Amino acid sequence: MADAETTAKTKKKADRTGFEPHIIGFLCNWCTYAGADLAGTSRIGYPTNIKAVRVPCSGRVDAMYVINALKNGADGVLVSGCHPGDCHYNQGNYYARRRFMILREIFSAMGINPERLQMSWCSAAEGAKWAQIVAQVTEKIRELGPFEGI
Amino acid sequence: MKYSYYPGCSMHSTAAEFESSFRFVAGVLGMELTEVEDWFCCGATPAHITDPLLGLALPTQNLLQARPTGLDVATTCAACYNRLKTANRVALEKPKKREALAQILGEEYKGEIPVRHILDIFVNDVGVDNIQRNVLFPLNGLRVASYYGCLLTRPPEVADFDDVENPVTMDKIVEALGGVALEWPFKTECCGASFSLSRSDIVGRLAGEIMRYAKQAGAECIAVACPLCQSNLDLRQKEASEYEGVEFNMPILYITQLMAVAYGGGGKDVGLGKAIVNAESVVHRVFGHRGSERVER
Amino acid sequence: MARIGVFVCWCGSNIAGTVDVKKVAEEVSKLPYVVYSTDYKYMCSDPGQNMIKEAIKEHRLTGVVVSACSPRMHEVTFRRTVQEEGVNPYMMEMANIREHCSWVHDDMEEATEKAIELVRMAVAKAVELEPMEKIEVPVTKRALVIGGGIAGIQAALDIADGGVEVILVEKSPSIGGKMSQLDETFPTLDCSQCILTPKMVDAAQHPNIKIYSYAELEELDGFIGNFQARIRQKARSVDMELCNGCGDCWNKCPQKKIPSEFEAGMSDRAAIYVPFPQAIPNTPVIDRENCIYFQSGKCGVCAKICPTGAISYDQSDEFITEEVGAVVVATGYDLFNTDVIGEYGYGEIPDVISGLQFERLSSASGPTEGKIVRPSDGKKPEEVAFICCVGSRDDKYGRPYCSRICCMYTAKHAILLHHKSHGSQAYVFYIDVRAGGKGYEEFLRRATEEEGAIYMRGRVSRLYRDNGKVVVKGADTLSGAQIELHCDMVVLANGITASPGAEELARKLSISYDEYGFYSEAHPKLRPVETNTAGIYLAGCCQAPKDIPDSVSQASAAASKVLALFSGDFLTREPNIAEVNPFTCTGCFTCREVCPYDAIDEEEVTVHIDGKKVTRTIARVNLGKCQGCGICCAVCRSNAINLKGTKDLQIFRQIKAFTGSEKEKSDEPVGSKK
Amino acid sequence: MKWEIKTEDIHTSFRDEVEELSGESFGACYQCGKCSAGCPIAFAMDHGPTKIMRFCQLGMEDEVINSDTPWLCASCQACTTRCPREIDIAEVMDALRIIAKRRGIKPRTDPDIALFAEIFLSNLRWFGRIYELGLVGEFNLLSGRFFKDFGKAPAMFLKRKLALLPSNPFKWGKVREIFKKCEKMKEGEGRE
Ligand SMILES: Cc1cc2nc3c(=O)[nH]c(=O)nc-3n(C[C@H](O)[C@H](O)[C@H](O)COP(=O)(O)OP(=O)(O)OC[C@H]3O[C@@H](n4cnc5c(N)ncnc54)[C@H](O)[C@@H]3O)c2cc1C
Ligand SMILES: Cc1cc2nc3c(=O)[nH]c(=O)nc-3n(C[C@H](O)[C@H](O)[C@H](O)COP(=O)(O)OP(=O)(O)OC[C@H]3O[C@@H](n4cnc5c(N)ncnc54)[C@H](O)[C@@H]3O)c2cc1C
Ligand code: SF4
Ligand code: SF4
Ligand code: SF4
Ligand code: SF4
Ligand code: SF4
Ligand code: SF4
Ligand code: SF4
Ligand code: SF4
Repeated sequence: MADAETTAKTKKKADRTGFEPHIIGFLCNWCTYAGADLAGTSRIGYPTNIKAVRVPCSGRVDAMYVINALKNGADGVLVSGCHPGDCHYNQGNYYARRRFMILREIFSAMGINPERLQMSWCSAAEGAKWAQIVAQVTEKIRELGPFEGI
Repeated sequence: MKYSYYPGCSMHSTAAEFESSFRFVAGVLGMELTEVEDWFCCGATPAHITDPLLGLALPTQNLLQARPTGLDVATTCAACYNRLKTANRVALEKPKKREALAQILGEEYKGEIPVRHILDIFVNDVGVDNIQRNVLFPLNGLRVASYYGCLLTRPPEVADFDDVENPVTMDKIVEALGGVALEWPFKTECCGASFSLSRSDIVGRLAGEIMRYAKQAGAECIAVACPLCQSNLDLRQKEASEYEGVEFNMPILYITQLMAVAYGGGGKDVGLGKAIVNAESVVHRVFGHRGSERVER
Repeated sequence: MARIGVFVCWCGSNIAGTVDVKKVAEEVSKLPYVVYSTDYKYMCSDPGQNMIKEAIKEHRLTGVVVSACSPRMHEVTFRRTVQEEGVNPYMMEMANIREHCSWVHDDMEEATEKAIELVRMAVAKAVELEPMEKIEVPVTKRALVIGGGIAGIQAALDIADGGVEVILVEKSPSIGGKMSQLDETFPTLDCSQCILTPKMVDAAQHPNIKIYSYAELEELDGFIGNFQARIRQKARSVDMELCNGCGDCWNKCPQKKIPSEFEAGMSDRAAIYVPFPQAIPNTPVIDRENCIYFQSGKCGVCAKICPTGAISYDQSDEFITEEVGAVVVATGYDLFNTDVIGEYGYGEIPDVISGLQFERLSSASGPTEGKIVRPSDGKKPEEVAFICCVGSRDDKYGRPYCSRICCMYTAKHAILLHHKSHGSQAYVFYIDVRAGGKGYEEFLRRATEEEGAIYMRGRVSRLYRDNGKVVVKGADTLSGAQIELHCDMVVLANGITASPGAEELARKLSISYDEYGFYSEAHPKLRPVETNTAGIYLAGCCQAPKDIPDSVSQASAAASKVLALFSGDFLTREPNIAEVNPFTCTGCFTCREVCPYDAIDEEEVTVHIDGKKVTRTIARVNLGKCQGCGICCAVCRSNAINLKGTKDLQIFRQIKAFTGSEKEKSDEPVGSKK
Repeated sequence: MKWEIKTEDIHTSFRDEVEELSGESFGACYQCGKCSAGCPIAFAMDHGPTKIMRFCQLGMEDEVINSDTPWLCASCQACTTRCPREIDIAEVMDALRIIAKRRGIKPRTDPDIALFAEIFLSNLRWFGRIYELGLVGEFNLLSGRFFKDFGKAPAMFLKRKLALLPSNPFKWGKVREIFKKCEKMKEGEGRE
C-alpha cells in the first residue's frame, strides 16, 4: 500500500517526462470491480494508467479482447477476477486462468513479451490490494516500454 | 515358473533351514530359481537408519545385478523384501533420488524389476490348488498361528500383496496343507527383531505378547516367513517366557518347513533340528510314528 | 443514428474537486454521436434526474451516459430515470469517474484526462447498446421434495403450509430418515421418535402433500418454474388401497432372517415388511431379492394369509410425471463404512459396534428394548470405549473433513450409557471435541462433569480380542501416555458420507457436488440453500454433514426460497443472458461444456443451404437457467454466442475508444447500423 | 523434560532440516496420537512418537536430539501405516537418527543400538554379506556385554546355524565403492 501511494505521489505527471503506458483492465463485476470501488471509497491512491472495462466474470474475457487491445494501441492488459474458488459463477476464473496461460504462451511464440498480459486475483474487500496491483502492473509495463506492435 | 532368487544373508547362515526347505518346496512346485549373481547384503535396517542413500544404493545395486535375467526377483526375508521394494518405489516415484543413485552406481535403475515375496508367489503364481495337490502327508489339523511380522505388509503402498492389518496368504497355505489356520490378533505386531541383540528386554516383552496370543488361540506352533522373525522368536523365547511368567515352548517354523514336511521332504531338506525350541515334537504330534521316521530319513 | 447525451456529475466536490468536470463535458461533446453534454452538481438528486429527462425530450436522445459514481451505486437509479422518459432502461451506461478516478487520483490534470477517457469508452459502448426487456417466465406453483428425512419432511410441511402443493419422493418404504432410528437427541435428550413421529403424521395427512414412498426420481426436465419430474414408483407388491396394515403377512412370512436396515443389522426382518412400527405409510413392501416366491416361485404365504387380498405379486414399476416449479433436494447421508479400517476389526469383533447400532441398542423401541448389552453374549458392558473421528478427518480413507455430529452424539452416547447401564464406565477417545452449537459445550460438560465419562485425547490405533474383551490400544496425548484398555464393548463414531447414489441424482438434476459427493451450494456464505441450477434448493445432510437443528433450519430456509419464488405468477429476471446466433452456431457444444449452470440446450433448426433443406442441431440458451456469466462466449470459436449487455462489439468499441483510435467527430462514424 | 517453552527454544530451522531430510511435513500432523497408540516400543521410549512429532513441529531440537525414541524405533512402520495424515513417521525417525549423528550425539540411554548398526555396516563393508558370528562376537566385545549371547552360541553352532566363516561374494569391490561414494555425497552435503 505504501508502495502504491508513493508511486502515485512521486510519479506526478509534472515530474515525469518519460513514457506513460496505456493499460486496459478487464475487471470482473463481483470482485475486482468492487475492490476497485472500495479503493475509491477508502481514498487509496494509485496511478492513472489503467482504465477499467467491467465484465460479468473474468471468464468472459475473450482472447480476442486482449489481442484487440494490443492491436489498438494498448501497451498492456490486465485481467482481474475473484480469487480461485471464490468465483461468483463457480469456475469462471479457472477458465480465465487457463486462457491466460495459453495466451501468454502464444504471445511468446509471436514474439510479444508475455508480461504485457497480467492477471491478478482481487476480491471486493481488497481495495488496498487493488491499488497495489495497479501500481505494480503499471510499473511492469512501464519497464517494458511502449508496445510497438509486431 | 522361473525366478531370480535373492536369498539375503541369513539364508546362508542362521536361516539355513529356510533356504533348504524353500529350495525343496520350490522343486516340488516346479519353480526354477537362479540366484542373483554376486548378490550382497541389502543393508537391512542399519543401512537406511544411518544413511538413507546407502540404504537405497545397496538394494538397488542388487536389483541391477538381477536385471540381465529379466525375471521377477523372489525373496524370502521380509526385511530384504521391504528394502528391495522400497528401492523400486523410490526408483519409480522419486526422480531426484533416482538420479543420485545413478551417480553412485554408474547405472540408472528405473524400478522395472518386480520384487516378490515367496508367499505372494506361492499363493498367486503357484496357486492354492497346486499347493494342495502336492501334499503327501496332510498336516492332520495342526493348529498353526501364522505370523507375518511387521515388514511384510507395511507400509501397504510398498508391500501390497495382502491385507495390511489382517493378512491371510500364509493362512491359505496352512489350510491347503491340511492344517488349521488360527484367527489371532498379533499376526503383524512387531517382534522387535532389530533389538534381538541389543535390547533383549524389549524383545522379551514383544515376543512374549505374541507368544501369549498364539497360545491363547490354541497354537501348536507359529509359522513364519522371515529369518529375522524366526531367529528372534526362537532365540528369545526364554526372555519371552520370563516376561510372561509361563514356559511357552512354542516351536517357530518356517512356512516352507511345514510345506516340506507335507510334501515328504527329508530331514535335511526340512531342517527341523535346527530350531532351538524343539520343533520335531510338532511333527511327531501330527504324524505319530510315521512322522518321526520321515524326519529321521 | 444513435443520439447520445452525456451527463457529468460533480458529486459536490467529490468529483469536481479533482476532475475538471466542465472540461470533460466539453471534450466529450466532440465525440461521434454525442448530441448533448452537460454537467451538474448532483446528478442523482431530483433536479439532476429531471435534467436528464428534459434533455431526452429536447434532444431526442436514444442513449444516455451518466458520468458519475460507480454503477454499483446508481445504475438502477438512472435506468429508472431514462425509462420514465420512455427510453429503454438498458440504453443507459455509466462512466465511473468517482470511485475509479477522482477519489484515487489527486493530480487534477491527470484525473481529468482519465475521466475523459472513461467517458469516451462509455459513449462508445452506449452507441452499441440495444434495448432489452426483462425476462418473464411463468411458474408452476408446485414443489418437489426429494428425500423424506427430517429435512425433507420439514421443507414439505413449510411449503405446504404456505398453500403450495408438494410432491414428496422417498426412496425407502417409509419416510423418517435417519432420525427415526435415533434414541434420544442431543443437546436436550428429547426422544427422537416422540418429536419426529407427529411430523411424519402431519406430512401424511396434510392436504397439500402427496407422498410417493418407495419411489425415486427418474428424470428431471425443464428449468426454474417449469420442471417436469418423472418419478419411478417401485413395485411394492402390495396394493396401498387395499392393505390395512394388519401385519399378518410379515408375521407369517417364512423368510425372516434378513438383517433389518432400520435396526442397523441388530435384528432381523421378514421379506415382506414395514421398516418400523410407526412407518408412514404403514403399508408393507416385498423385498423381492429375498422373497422365496420371487426367487423360486414357491411360497405365496402372504397372499394366502392377507385378509384384504392386498398382495399383488405382478405389480410392476410405474412412472408418473409431475409438473413442478421448484425442487428441494433432501437426500441426507450415509454412514462411513468402517469395514475398511482393518485395525478396528469392525465386522470381525462382535462387540465393536457402530454409533447407529448404539442408538438402536439404547432405544426403547430397539432390539433390546433399550437395555444396553453387548452383542456377543448379551451381558451388561462395564467398560465401554467410544472412538471418535472414525473415517473422518482421515486422509488415509480419503475423508479429510470433519463429520460435525459425531463428537456430540458420542457425548450423548456416554451420557446414555451412564443413564441406562448403571455402573458402566465410558471412555471417550477423541482428537478435538467439536461442540460449537447452542447448548453443546454445556452438554459436553454434562458428560464429563456430571456423568463422569473419561475423555482421552488420542486416536486409537488398534482393537483386538483378548479373552472375551476388546483390547483398545490408544494414547492420551495430554499426558503423553500409551493406553491399553480392556473393554467390554467399543462404539465407533462413524463419520458421515454422501448418501448412496448422490452423484447419480446430481447428474439427473444437473447440480454440482464436491469431491465427496455432497451437493454444492451456490455460494458458501451467501447462498447456502441454493444450487447453481436455478429453482433447485438444498436441505439437510445432502449438502454437508449437520445435526438436526441445522437440517431443519436449512429445510425451512429452502421452503421460504420456494415460497418466495412462487409469490408471483411470473419470474422476472435481468435480461443480460447469453444468446445464440443460429446462423453461425456450428453445434460444437463447447459452450455447454463450460457453462456452470447447464444452461445450454439443444435445438433443431432447419436452414436452406444451396437450396437444400438441412436440419441441424445447434445450441440454445435456456432463459430459465442462464446466469449471464459469459464464459460460453469466450470459448465459442465461431463467435456464435454472445452475452447481451456485454457483447463482443460493445467491448471492442470500448477498447478502441480507450486507445484513442476513435476520438474525434471527424472520424468515420462507427456503428454503421445506426 | 522441560516444562517451559520460550522463544529461544523454538528453532524453525531445525524443523526445516528434518523436513528436508525426511521429505515429510510437520504441519500435517494434528497430534492425534495414533502413532504412539500403536507403537510397539512406546513403552520403552522416553517420549512416544506423537510427542517427537510435536517437538519437531516446534523445532525443539534439544528435546528431539537427546531423546532415545529415534534409536529405539524398530522401523516396524505401524505408525506410518496408520497415520491419518499419511505422514511417514518411521522415515522421520530415520532422519532424526541421522541428524543426531551429524551433531555427534550418541543415544543417551542405549549406545549399543547405534553400535550395533555401526558394526553391522562395517561387517557389510568388509565382507559384502553379513557374517553373523563375527557380528555377535564383535558386538559383545565392543558393547562390553561379554558372554551375553554366548550362552546361545554353542547351541547355534551345534545346530549349524551360525556360519563360521564369512562367505565372500565376488563383487565385494562394488560394495566398498558404494560405501565410499555415499560418504562422499554426504560430505558434499555437509559442506553446503
Ligand atoms: C448415530 C447418530 C446419532 C445422531 N444423533 C443426533 C442427535 O442426537 N441430535 C441431532 O441433532 N442429530 C443427530 N444425528 C444427526 C441426524 O441424524 C441428522 O442430522 C439428520 O438425520 C439429517 O436429516 P436429513 O433429512 O438431512 O437426512 P436423512 O435422515 O438421511 O434423510 C434422508 C432421506 O432421503 C432418502 N433418500 C436418499 N436418497 C434418496 C433418493 N435418491 N431419492 C429419494 N429419497 C432418497 C433417504 O431414504 C432418507 O429417508 C445423529 C446421527 C447419527 C449417525
Ligand atoms: C472477528 C470476527 C471474525 C469473523 N469472521 C468470520 C468469517 O470469516 N466468516 C464467517 O462466516 N463469519 C465470521 N464472523 C461471524 C460473522 O460476523 C457473523 O456470523 C455475522 O456477522 C452475523 O450476522 P448477523 O446479521 O446475525 O449479526 P450482526 O452482524 O451483529 O448484525 C446485527 C445488526 O442488528 C443491529 N441491531 C442490534 N440490535 C438492534 C436493535 N435493537 N434494533 C435495531 N437494530 C439492532 C446491529 O446494529 C447490527 O447492524 C466473524 C466474527 C468476528 C467477531
Ligand atoms: S450520482 Fe453518484 S456521483 Fe453523482 S451525486 Fe449522486 S452519488 Fe454522487
Ligand atoms: S396382511 Fe394384507 S392387509 Fe395385512 S398388512 Fe399384510 S398386505 Fe396389508
Ligand atoms: S411370498 Fe415372499 S414375502 Fe410372501 S410370505 Fe413368502 S417369502 Fe414372505
Ligand atoms: S464431529 Fe468430532 S468426532 Fe466427528 S469428525 Fe468432527 S471432530 Fe471427529
Ligand atoms: S454457440 Fe458456439 S460453442 Fe456453442 S454450440 Fe454453437 S458454435 Fe459451439
Ligand atoms: S452466459 Fe454463463 S450461464 Fe449463460 S449460457 Fe453462457 S455460460 Fe451458461
Ligand atoms: S499418527 Fe500422524 S497425525 Fe497422528 S500424531 Fe502421529 S504423526 Fe501426527
Ligand atoms: S516405526 Fe518406530 S515409531 Fe513407528 S510404530 Fe514402529 S517402532 Fe514405533
